[in-house]
Amino acid sequence: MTFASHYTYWMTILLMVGGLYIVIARGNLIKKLIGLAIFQTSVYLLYIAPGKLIGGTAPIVSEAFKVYSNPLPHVLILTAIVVGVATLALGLAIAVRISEAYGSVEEDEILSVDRNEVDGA
Amino acid sequence: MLSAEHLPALQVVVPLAAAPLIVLLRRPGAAWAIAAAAAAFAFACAVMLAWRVAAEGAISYELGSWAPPWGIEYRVDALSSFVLVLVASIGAVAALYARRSIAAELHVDQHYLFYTMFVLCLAGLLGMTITGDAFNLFVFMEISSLSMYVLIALGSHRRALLAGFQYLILGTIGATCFVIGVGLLYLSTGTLNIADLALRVQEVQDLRPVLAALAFLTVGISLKAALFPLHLWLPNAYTYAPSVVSAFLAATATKVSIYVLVRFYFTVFGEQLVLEALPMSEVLIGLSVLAIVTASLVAVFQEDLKRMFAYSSVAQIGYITLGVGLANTSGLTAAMVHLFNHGITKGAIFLLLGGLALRAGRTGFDCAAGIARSMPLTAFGMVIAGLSLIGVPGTAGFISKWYLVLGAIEQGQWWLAALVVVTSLIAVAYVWRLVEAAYLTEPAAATPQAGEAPLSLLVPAWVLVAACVYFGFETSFNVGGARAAAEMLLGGGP
Amino acid sequence: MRTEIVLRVVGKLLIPFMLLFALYVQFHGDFGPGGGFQAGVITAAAVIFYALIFGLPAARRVVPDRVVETMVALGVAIYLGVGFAGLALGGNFLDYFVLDPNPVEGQHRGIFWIEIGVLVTVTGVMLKIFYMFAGRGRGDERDQ
Amino acid sequence: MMAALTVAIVVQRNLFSVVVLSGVYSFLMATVLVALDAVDVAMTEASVGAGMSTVLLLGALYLCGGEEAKPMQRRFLPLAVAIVIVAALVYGTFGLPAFSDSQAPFHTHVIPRYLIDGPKETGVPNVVTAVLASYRGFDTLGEVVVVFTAGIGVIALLRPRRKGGKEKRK
Repeated sequence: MTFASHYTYWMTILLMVGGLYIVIARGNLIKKLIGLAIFQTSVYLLYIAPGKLIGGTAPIVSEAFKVYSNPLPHVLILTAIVVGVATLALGLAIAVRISEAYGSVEEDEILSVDRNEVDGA
Repeated sequence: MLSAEHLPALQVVVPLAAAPLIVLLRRPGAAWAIAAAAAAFAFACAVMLAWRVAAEGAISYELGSWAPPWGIEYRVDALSSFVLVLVASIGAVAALYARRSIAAELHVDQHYLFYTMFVLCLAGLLGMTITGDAFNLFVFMEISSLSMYVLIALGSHRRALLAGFQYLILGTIGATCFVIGVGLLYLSTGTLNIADLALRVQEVQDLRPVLAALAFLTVGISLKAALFPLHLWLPNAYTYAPSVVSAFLAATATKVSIYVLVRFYFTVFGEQLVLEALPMSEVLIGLSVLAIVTASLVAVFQEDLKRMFAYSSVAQIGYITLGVGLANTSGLTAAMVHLFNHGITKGAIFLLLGGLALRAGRTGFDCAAGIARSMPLTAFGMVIAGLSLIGVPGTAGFISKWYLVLGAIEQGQWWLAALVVVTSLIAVAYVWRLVEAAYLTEPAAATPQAGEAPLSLLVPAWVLVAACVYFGFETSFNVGGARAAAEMLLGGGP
Repeated sequence: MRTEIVLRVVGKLLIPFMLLFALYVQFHGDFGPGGGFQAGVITAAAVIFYALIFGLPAARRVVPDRVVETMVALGVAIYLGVGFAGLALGGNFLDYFVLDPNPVEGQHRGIFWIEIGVLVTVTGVMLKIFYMFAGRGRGDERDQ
Repeated sequence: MMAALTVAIVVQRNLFSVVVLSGVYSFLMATVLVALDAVDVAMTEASVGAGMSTVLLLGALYLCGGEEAKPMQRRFLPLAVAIVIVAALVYGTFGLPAFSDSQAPFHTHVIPRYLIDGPKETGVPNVVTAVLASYRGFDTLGEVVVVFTAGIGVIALLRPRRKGGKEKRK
């Protein structure tokens, strides 16, 4: 095991954690969604990077090539990308509604608005 | 042309096909009719499948006629057919109930959108249960979750939006963790088919990626299942969602996630790997105990009925995972039985609360004051379901607690058995608060004196209440099914 | 609305090419990278581009909301239809082999139709989401 | 490069620049994917991640306002979670096959049939398309339904509802 052989995994992990950190640590709803998107994107690398074979080509079969990269992860990740953008769209839609209802997309402010409401009632 | 051999596909595809149909027609009345028909069909399908599985053993269905592991396989065995029946029956009841409830809670323009989401959610949950492919499971998990986020956010209070958003964030993290877990498994075995995975995981030389996968799958699914301490999204979601959605989610969504957890633990990894390589049993039992105690205590101090029963759900999920953690036949049977019984009990409670919400506008404890007089059937139904929640003999809840205690004693864990009994007393405390409010409190003068909930709400709710009592006496279906499932899981291999 | 002549001319010139490219991606997916999903996004992008240059109402006239919503559902229906066709012809669900006497030809046909389904739904959804977000902003402006 | 961008996104507080940065991030990701031979995925990521998501995010920013407030004080918890996850993942990766190891299980199981028989059985030389549309066609159906769900969900959430009916919808 060398550093190079697992380099891709570790880069993936770095991205993953960066994304997750944004989601948990940030209070802005939209920024949370961006973090979430990065978190999901990093998973793409986890699947696809190991499927690459040095000297291989894209999995489009023809006479000229013998070695191909693994196509199955590509298929799975296509699905995952779609899921990611679907989630993003829905999340943004809810965020827009929240900003209309509360006048803010900061988690702290929204919670304090709610708390005041309870106290006032 | 649609012969019985295609039932596994139709089980999921018919509700799925209902969704675009509803959007194309766009008429509120037609939307309800299609959704209800699809749900009823799914229920019939699930019952027939369960019957066939009991008679002939597991059924495998190859989608697109590609043999697994190349294509996607649907696999119905004792466990999944059992969960299918639960999900489909709650779906059918909720669909009946939705008509009146949604008419009151949502704008008429949104009705067809609501029913679209509802059938999608149903199809997603059924697909999660029936599939024999790990990645396909993820896809259907996303279908059900995305529709769930919307269903929750459609609640009338603006906090429903926040609840939906919270759930979206946590749910997506959970799903992504699940994908990471599946990815690690794929990298170390080269397959995605669950049955094939189960075989190949045993041959993997280096266990480290498998264990990491186990950890990620556990975290991911626990987030979805609202396993303590990852339950933070649940109380808000249940409280602010439209009533019928609360009932449907409480009765099915978390249950299906637990099913997935059990499936991965016992079918894919096998109990030796899960229980010996990592202290999963201890972790699960410890977390379950914490969940039961804290969530029950928190439930006692809630001011809103929906919220109270939401926390009670977290506690009840603790009972289920406790059974899973025990990992012997009685424990697993208890987990499966409780999965079923708690599904119908909570379903009944939330449906009845929906009636209250319709009449009183809210579900605070103050609204419940004196409802025994104005809404006798609702109040009585809630008491029976509450008794089942506690586990009083003669109700469904008793059966599951009974097996749980048996399972704990078999493991020699007397203190766990005692704990199950003691924590039931906490449940007595919160159910008693409801009884006190409903029967012993004079209705506040300010509360509008509304009559009984309409029949279209009461009938579906009482079907479930009746089921709570019925399954307290007649246990051959649920205990029998659960035992078959538990034996299959522990028998090793699918 | 926007009156920049350059934008309008360039836009008018570009949009047909974008649509053509989308078609290429759609039908060349068998041999090169591409397929229904990517083509759907490109098609939607062409309309969004149109909306950015000529304004949202203009785009809504060209591709009305109702059409978009129908497209959203229609694509899924086409896909499911292929699945049911497999059932009706005696195969399993989504079985393409039975779609034609020659199994390979049947596969081809199945893949072709489901890619169309994907294209229609993806285009519809992307457009719909864009309309929804963009339309929302306008409504608010008018209120203020 | 991508790592640097992620850090920038974490630090940057102006949401507009964050959105632009995440668009750049997506393009970089697409480039990396091309290098890894995943051309189909790269194309999707470029059009969806860099194109569509950015448009959506900008639209949402326009509606919600663009400046992020101060970060919250509780920094310990997220860091702890992050560290635990790094530990679990690094532990897991030690057992994974090395980069470009053609004997790894996921190159020897299942895949050969796709590559060898796929073109013959389906008549489609692009194996990704063949697997996507045929072998795992049901996944793709699920994918389309996910998109459909998102579309209908956005309609359900954002459709303007005016009680007075002044706002006429087209």
